[in-house]
Amino acid sequence: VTACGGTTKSDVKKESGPAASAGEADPDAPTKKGLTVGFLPKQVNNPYFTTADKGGQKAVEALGSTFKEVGPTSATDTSGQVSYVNTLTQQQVDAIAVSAQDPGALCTALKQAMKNGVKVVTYDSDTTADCRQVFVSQAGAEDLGRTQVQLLAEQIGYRGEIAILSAAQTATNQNLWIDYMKDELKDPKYKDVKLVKVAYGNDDAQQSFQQTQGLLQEHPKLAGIVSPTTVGIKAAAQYLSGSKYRGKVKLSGLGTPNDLRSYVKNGTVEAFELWDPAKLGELAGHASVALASGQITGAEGQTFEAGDLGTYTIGKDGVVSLGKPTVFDKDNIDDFDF
Amino acid sequence: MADSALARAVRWDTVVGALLIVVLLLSFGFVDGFGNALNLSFLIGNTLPIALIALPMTLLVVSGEIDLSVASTAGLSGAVMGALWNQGLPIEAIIPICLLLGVVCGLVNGLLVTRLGLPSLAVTIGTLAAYRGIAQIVLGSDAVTDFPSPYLDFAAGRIGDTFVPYALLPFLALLAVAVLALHATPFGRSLFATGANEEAARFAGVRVKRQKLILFTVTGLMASLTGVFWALHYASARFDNATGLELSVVAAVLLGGIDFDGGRGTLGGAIAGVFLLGALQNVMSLGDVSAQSQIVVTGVLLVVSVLGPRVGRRISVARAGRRAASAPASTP
Amino acid sequence: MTVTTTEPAPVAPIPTSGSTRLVDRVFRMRELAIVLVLLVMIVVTQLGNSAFLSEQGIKDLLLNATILVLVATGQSLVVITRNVDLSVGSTLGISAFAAGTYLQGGGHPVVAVVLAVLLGVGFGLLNGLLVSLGQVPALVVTLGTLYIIRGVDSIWVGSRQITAADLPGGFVDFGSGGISAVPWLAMLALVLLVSTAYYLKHFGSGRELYALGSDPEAARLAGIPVRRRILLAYTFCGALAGLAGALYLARFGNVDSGTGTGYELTVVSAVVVGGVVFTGGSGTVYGAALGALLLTSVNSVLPALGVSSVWVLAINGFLLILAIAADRIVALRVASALKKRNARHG
Amino acid sequence: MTHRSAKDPAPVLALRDVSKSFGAVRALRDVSLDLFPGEVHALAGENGAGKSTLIKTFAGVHRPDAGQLLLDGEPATFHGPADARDAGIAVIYQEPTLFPDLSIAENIFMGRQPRRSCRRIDHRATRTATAALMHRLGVALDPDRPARGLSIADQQIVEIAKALSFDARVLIMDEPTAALTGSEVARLFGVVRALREQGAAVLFISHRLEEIFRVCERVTTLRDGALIASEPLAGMTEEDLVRRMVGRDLDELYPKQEVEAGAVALSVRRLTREGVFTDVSFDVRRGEIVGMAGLVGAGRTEVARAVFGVDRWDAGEVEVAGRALVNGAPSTAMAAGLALVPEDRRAQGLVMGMSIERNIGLTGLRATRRAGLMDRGAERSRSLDWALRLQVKYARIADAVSTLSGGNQQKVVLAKWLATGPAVLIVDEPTRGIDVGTKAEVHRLLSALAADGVAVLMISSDLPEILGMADRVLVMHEGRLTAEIPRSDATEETVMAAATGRAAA
Ligand SMILES: Nc1ncnc2c1ncn2[C@@H]1O[C@H](COP(=O)(O)OP(=O)(O)OP(=O)(O)O)[C@@H](O)[C@H]1O
Ligand SMILES: Nc1ncnc2c1ncn2[C@@H]1O[C@H](COP(=O)(O)OP(=O)(O)OP(=O)(O)O)[C@@H](O)[C@H]1O
Ligand SMILES: [Mg+2]
Ligand SMILES: [Mg+2]
Repeated sequence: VTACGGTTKSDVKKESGPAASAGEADPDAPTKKGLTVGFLPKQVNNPYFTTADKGGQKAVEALGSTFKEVGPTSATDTSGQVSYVNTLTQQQVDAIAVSAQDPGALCTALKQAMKNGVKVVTYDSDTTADCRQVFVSQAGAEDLGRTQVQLLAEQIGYRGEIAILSAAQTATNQNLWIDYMKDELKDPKYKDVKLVKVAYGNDDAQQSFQQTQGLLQEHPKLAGIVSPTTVGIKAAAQYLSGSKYRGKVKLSGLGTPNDLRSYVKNGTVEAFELWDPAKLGELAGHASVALASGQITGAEGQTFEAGDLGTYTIGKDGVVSLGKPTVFDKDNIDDFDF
Repeated sequence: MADSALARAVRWDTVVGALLIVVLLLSFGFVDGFGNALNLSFLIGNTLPIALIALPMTLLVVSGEIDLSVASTAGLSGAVMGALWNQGLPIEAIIPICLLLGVVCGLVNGLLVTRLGLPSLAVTIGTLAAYRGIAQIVLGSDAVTDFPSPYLDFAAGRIGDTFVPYALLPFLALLAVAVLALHATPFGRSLFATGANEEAARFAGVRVKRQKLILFTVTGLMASLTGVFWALHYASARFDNATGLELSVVAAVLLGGIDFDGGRGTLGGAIAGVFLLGALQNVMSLGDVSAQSQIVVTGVLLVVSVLGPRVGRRISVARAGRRAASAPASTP
Repeated sequence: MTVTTTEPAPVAPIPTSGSTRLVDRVFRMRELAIVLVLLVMIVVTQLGNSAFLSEQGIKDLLLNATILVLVATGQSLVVITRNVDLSVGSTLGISAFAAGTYLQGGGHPVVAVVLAVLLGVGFGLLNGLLVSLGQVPALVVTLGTLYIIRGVDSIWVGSRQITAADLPGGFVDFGSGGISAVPWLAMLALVLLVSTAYYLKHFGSGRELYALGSDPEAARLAGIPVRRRILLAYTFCGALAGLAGALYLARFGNVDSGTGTGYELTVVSAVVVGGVVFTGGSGTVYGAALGALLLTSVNSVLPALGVSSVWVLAINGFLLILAIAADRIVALRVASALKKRNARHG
Repeated sequence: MTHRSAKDPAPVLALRDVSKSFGAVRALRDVSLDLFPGEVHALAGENGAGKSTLIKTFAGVHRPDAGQLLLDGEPATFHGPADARDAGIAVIYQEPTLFPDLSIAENIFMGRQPRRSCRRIDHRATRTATAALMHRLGVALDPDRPARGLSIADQQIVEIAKALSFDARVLIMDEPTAALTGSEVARLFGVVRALREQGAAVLFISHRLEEIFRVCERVTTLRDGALIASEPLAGMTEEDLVRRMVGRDLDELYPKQEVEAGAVALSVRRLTREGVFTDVSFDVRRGEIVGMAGLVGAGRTEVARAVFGVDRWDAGEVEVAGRALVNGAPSTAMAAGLALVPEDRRAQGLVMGMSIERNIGLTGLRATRRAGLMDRGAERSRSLDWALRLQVKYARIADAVSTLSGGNQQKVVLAKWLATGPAVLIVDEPTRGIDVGTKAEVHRLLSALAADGVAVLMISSDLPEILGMADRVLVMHEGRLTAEIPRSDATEETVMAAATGRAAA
């Protein structure tokens, strides 16, 4: 209780660390079969998540368990996602793999779930660490942030104005990457590169489209755009491709090969990167089953088998990292289909 | 008289009430995991925001107006709550400030509608964007989650192992107040008159503008209360909290048989509509019905909710007509 | 007994059409107000950023407005009859995807557009039939069909998406091409807009739409085929939403199950800003089109001025309120001026 | 039914044994009626007798439950108003049915506009034709003016113009004169006579019996939905007609009681609303009935609205029993004991979808309140009481007022306001559309109220009513009070002279 009698922020101490450590991990425990693993993406009908969840399904079913996918139809329907966590808890699934729309909103529900014996893995987008046991990260945020800048800087010859076209202002992972991008730009080799603006297209095709227009009108000398979101990069590519800026303004960021194939071929986009979402899902599936089998608890240093992907070690705060992203350009793009 | 008994039987708000009971009974019997206390408390907790806003919205719609900015007002008060919390203000001071903010938001809507005579639909589409925009300016990309746990527990917890969330109790009190206000006071009666014929109400001495101003203000207040509840219930204050909630409220209220032309409807119907949608969604999720199919079901329910009573009424009128035609001539 | 045997009072000569012109002018003035706001906005932006009115800039401005103009035109017809169609966003989304799927399979672009329009007509008919035959509130029915169409769309589309790569090059070029700064799409929209406006003003059935929005009961007594007219308005609205879907595909080259979500509010805003009254019976499609142009231009102007996108939403809302309030104040002023004028003339 | 001689032409339009019910209400029972070309036929009956229902059957609005409609002797079925229109039948309904957003010209020609090539509307021709019609009716209404904001009388004139524009074979008019003053009525009758000369059949409804005797040749009387008689008017007296309608002899029509006027109850001083009325001052004392006459558009209604507070005034003041009223606040006016029975019952007087009970109860929300909540019992007994006192004819008190006949709706409006027990009662066209029997009842009621010390201001376009009831007559002309005539001097001539502005104040 503070002096003025109210409860303020300083009264609430920050809890942290993963919710691991309840019970001991037994790395040699057999992989249980007949489990049910529920995947809860940010949004169903989203191709990225569909691909990821297919990977999850492959892993879960290969281990002899049952896979199910539920989720809201809108990527901003946080309360919808919360009710799905509740539903999965009710249905007594063994593990939930969730990509959180909001780092905080799911917490109460996820803690409820864990209290009811459900194991919780986050993938793609994390919650606060104490609301889940393991976070399967698509790649180190640092790697992603820095490599995107490197990729673009190379294309514009380390000289000129650049801008970022992000998703929602609240998107946790995008914001983290952007922080690393800004950090990377502090390196002297980027002294002629100037970040002029961060715009937000809210992962909406039309809004991203108009934001791109705005960027180019406001900064006619713009040399390149980084868009760390699949929707944003696609909309920006479509606009550039139909405008006089095609080929002149470089575009890079995170996108899927299928989305951007034609733009790579018509010269709008030179190179971009992404991890393989299917593998991300696969890893999340393995992590879920490993948790539910008691092979891991989410503590740092534990290891588990992830089928073809190999063996993974849990890092600090219960984070498992998929690895470095793949760079796609016109030479290799036809080798991928997702 | 027989025809009116029939007509009353097909009154939609009673039908929705009955439907709600049927759905609940069937779900208790046949849906795994529905009947346990935890699930019911989830159901109620997740439906409360809609129900809270539906209370003043019903009154507003009965008086012939609408407020689409409620979700944005809720978002704004959540955002302000988060921002002030980050500033280090005590939560006991923040909540009243947020509620006051809601009053101001409602007042702005009300003044624009009553002083300038603008259509409320247009005004509140405008403030829908404006309030949400301000919320975005206030809180930016932050998500504030570290509210004090007694408050979080109150908003998300339940009484012991029962199905009753703590927050249900204040809601029931508010519901009682709203029901009395609409159905048992002169104020409520004049709302119906205003909604059905504003000019006639004015000629009967109803202070229409003042009445509407009060309603908009109360709606703002309740929306901000919902915003505070939302932020605590989900332990997350973001500028986009409760986005799109207005459509859910409108859908539920419409389902409850409230006529958007004004002058008709009951609070019982509206609240039954809210919980019917909530229960159906819960049941369908438990039954692994996909979100897409749930949308279709909601839509079909809405269409049926308006077609149903009309068809019913037509049948009953036709029957009564036939009976009257065959009856011997008599002077009433 | 007789009431009066006095000669009827001397009658003032019928006023000439002077005050018509005035009434007309008033309505035009409301539209003029929007044009003025638009011009001010564009000039200010141009001063702040000389690239704004470049050829590309103008083209973008027009292209952005085109789709909203089309849907708003259709919507105003429905609103004029004192109804509303909230399902336009869903219709747009599903027809865009249908056209895309067809093109993906190697179809002909013209057929694809026709397909989208037909799908729109189908949903328009459905709405129209439900509203006019059931005589039920349009708000509820179309909110219902909004959900139904969106749900069906999501189930059908799933996580599939159409990208520009799947579409014939000619179709995509049509979406962004044009004669210098004037895009093909804008020309198409303009032609449709002008002919709709002409129809509403100069054809009997067009006037009947206004009549029946003004007072449905009186319309029935005047022998206006109310149901047929409502059906017509909805069908037209659906057709334009379908067409808009096809154009969306051409313009953005990118359609998935979420396309057009929430579009109904934008459309309704445009119609309202354009002075089409929600209680029916008054307003013009030109007004609605101007409203659409205003709304989309705000979205282009703010980024071009370098306003952070954090502010865009709030500014949008304030502008919207400002537009309707200004419009209302002008209307009130003019009405009282008219009244005094009339009073003086006796 | 009396038979006509053989040389008469066949009826253009006829009903044979037609019955029509609304739920349990039998509005028409086996009614037959013939309309002959070149003849003006009156339809008489009390409120709720079924006149409007019969007309709507002719117009294709209602389909008869039983019986037949004959067009030129052939059985015909009208599926809707459009069918009747195409058969050459023009109808003026009891309640004006205009499109408020459209111009007068468009209102008149909706659906039948003059065309140019390619079926396009000829706007110029529409306007000219409207101007010509207005000229024929002798009114100065701008064809391009929107119908919104027209007074009831002007709306009625537009309705008449619309019906005339058809050049119909059959013209049916349901109380077209209820809102009109003498001069417009005279013009209308001129036009009706001209139509009759051209061979049109006319059906005319009015509760002003003298009008029936002025233009009609035959009269059909209905009572409780049943046909009483159909006969020539020649040789009949008003008493005969009333007996057929009511089934008994009627008491004196204007039962004015002599009351000693008391203290000033309503005092209006230099009241002005810009562009509408100017410098209006008058007093009404307790026990007095003050009539207010004037031509249509003179501004009487506007004065009443401002006094009551539904419109704001720009200058002047209003006092009730010595207390100044707040500008633009009906609720305080009501609290001070003022009541206004508005002229437009559909728009201002009633909430049509609400029950009779609640409509009457609406003015007593404060009075019937208990501990802040509604007292339903008190509300019901208050409503039942007043519905009974005004002889409202209804099936159940919980029925919507929209199911009542026009006259009965008017009675509900009166009941609603009398129930407040006002100290000052302003009635605007209180007997519009009320039948003779009830009219006498209303007048007796007003008299009794005055005798109880209520100050009554009676605005009416029915000159005999003003002359019969008023202690004093105020006359308005073009927004100014032009004369105040004591009962002893009030005659048609003096009032009309002041109303047309021929006599200086
Ligand atoms: N739509 C309706 N629904 C139910 N009852 C109706 C309806 N229309 C008329 N009635 C009833 O039918 C009867 C006849 O009504 P109608 O309007 O024909 O009377 P009217 O002779 O025109 O009376 P008035 O002189 O008052 O206009 C009344 O009892 C009335 O209540
Ligand atoms: N012929 C007309 N042309 C233009 N405006 C008119 C005309 N007649 C009436 N008005 C409008 O209506 C107002 C008068 O209203 P109203 O006709 O209700 O007066 P009134 O004296 O109460 O008439 P009544 O009671 O006979 O209908 C005027 O101020 C004027 O604005
Ligand atoms: Mg009648
Ligand atoms: Mg009047």
